[in-house]
Amino acid sequence: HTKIDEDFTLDEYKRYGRQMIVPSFGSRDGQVRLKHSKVLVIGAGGLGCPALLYLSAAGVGKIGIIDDDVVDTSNLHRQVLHTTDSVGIHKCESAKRYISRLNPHVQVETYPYRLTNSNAFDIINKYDVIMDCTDTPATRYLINDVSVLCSKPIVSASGLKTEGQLTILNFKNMGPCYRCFYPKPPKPETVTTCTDGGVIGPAIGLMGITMALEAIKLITGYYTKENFKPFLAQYSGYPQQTLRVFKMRNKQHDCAICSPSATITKEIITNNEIDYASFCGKVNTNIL
Amino acid sequence: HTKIDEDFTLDEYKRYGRQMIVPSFGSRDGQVRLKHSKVLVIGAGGLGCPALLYLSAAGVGKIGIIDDDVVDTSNLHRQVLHTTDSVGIHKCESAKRYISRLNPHVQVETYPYRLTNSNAFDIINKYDVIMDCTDTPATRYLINDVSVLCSKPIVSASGLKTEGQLTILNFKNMGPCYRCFYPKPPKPETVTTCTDGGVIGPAIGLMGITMALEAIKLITGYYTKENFKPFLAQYSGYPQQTLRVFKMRNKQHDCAICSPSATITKEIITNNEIDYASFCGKVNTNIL
Amino acid sequence: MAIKVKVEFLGGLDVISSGVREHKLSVPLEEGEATLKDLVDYITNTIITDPKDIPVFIEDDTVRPGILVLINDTDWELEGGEDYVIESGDVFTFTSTLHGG
Amino acid sequence: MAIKVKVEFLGGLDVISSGVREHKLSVPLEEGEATLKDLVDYITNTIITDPKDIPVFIEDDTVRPGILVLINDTDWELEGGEDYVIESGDVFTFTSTLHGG
Ligand SMILES: [Zn+2]
Ligand SMILES: [Zn+2]
Repeated sequence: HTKIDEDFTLDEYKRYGRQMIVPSFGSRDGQVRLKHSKVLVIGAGGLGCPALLYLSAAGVGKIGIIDDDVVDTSNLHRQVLHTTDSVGIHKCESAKRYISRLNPHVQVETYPYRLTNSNAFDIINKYDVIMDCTDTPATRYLINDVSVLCSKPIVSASGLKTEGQLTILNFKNMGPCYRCFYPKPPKPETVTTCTDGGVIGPAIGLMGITMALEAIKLITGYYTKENFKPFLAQYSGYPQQTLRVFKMRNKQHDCAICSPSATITKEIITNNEIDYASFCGKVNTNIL
Repeated sequence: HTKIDEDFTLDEYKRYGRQMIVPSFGSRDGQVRLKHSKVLVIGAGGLGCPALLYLSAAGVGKIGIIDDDVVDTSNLHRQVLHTTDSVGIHKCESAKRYISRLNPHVQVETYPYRLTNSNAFDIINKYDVIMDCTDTPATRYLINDVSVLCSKPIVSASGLKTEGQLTILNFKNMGPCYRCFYPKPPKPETVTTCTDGGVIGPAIGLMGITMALEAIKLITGYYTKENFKPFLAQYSGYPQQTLRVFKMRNKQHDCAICSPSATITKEIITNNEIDYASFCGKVNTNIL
Repeated sequence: MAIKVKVEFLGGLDVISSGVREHKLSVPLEEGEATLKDLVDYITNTIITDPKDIPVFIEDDTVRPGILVLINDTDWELEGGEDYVIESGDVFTFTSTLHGG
Repeated sequence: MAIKVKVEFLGGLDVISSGVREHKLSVPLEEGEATLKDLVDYITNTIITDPKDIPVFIEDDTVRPGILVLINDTDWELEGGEDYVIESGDVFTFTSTLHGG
């Protein structure tokens, strides 16, 4: 792969040509930004697989994948980067294998362990855009707090059964964060995972792809301080497929993590003075 | 893979468990219908790759893939079933390789040649649902006419740059067809392909996934004569991602192919009395 | 005198109204005075099929945290929350926050 | 006297109005009489920036085949086509049919 200019090889021009000629992509400059960008995908499951697929195809320079889980047969209807022969292998490893075959220009770093209070800062600090592809409130609050403190934007999505939600949090440290939207954690009994409530593959797959496009828009500089508006996109697969944009609140002046009167600090997190699992509460089994 | 009942192996119950528990999927009966269904995907490109990925993951019994093209580097940013090592190989063959690794329960038939007036009836007649993942008006009119005459529903989508459209045509022979929507072919100068106009990977990828979900809804019997309403879903990736549903006209009483006063017959097509390429017109170069 | 509004339950919240997502309501309240708080009470008493489901919708006498409330596709935080004065033709969307991934 | 309507160009059709997709218009026509045909003429004369682009929008004195016309998200075929009488608050969407795949 010999470079034909200071940025790209001939293969890369051929590979990315079709997207470079799309006006809103930002042409060659957009591709250069993608090549120099580092994206961390937290969770290589129903959201992470399609997001990883399209981000690596688009030419993101470096992708980090963090997931402590191994591939299970019950994932395969929606976690389409994993194949039957990768059952039992770490998801981030399985994802890396396909990505390297799809696009050798992408550098992949795998973290086959859980994101925790102690390792989150070091890992998140190494990336420009954080993709929250996890499936519990506890991880979402942890990712939010650390990303805010590290001044990193978050592309966050979720899905269940036939529906999904998408947003961008902590945009250039001026947009609202997860705690601005959800100051109080939900009661655990009201929280359903894809494992318990079920999910249809294309519905969660579609959300993963919308995440990839939002990441591309962030990296190519499409969103600016002037044109960015806080939003939540709500997808429904039934009765008819729709994706609607809700106009959302701005950064909240009393937010516990991202406002001037924030009370949560890096030390509080790294010293484990905040335990996100108990913050979100255990399911109170005697109510069930 | 020994079956544990008349329909499924233990592996299949594990594999499809998460979607089977989603109410609108139709539980076990929905899965049985998918297993017995045959879906023809015409075009293994920007739309076909994601559609094939999620249909095979969902457990469609038999998938046909028709595409005369070979994989080219310029496809790889959006045709994510093809990898760098499959450049130069037939797209339908490259797609089959991944599908077999993803889901061994799916039978894949490849047709590495163009759909034509003479071969279209034989191929289309073997399938229950036709997925139009092609990229020119000529192929879309051919697929439409043959599918109507074979009484097959069509899941049809298209995309360019950052936008996309999706619809279901010839639903149970009562819904509108492509000619009902577009009685007159567009002027060739007004038609742009992804190759010329460019396309962003996730935008066309998202349309391919919406096609997979519509096919699942068709196969699992979610749509009925009572609840089906003709529609066109319009997707935009910029400025914000939206998918809007437009209420569309019904079957047109004067349609050339699907109305009682239709003039196009199977013989006219198979005898090549209608040439879809010239019907859609060549680009009149002296205007350009 | 009734105010015609549309109410939607998304994100699985339609479980509280037997799976019906969209409700076109004719609310017997005084336009110009009735607030979103009044509408929430009205919904709780009329649309929620099974009283057992009320806690899914209401907690501490207001909409349960974890449910986003939109007025004409806009976060109610931007429209005065419960004090918003409802108008004929308004669309009120209640959507459960999803966490799965 | 003017009729306030919204006009949208999708599917790349915004090329005829320098990339602007949404236009909030105050159309100087008689409400109750003005039809969609009148609105199309008005658009052709006011919003299309470059006369060279008119054939992208108009052919044989009507909207070019290959462009779908929606009135409040509904196919104009279902609303009387060009004879539809426009009302304040209406949304008119013109979208080019896409063929790429
Ligand atoms: Zn905040
Ligand atoms: Zn027809």
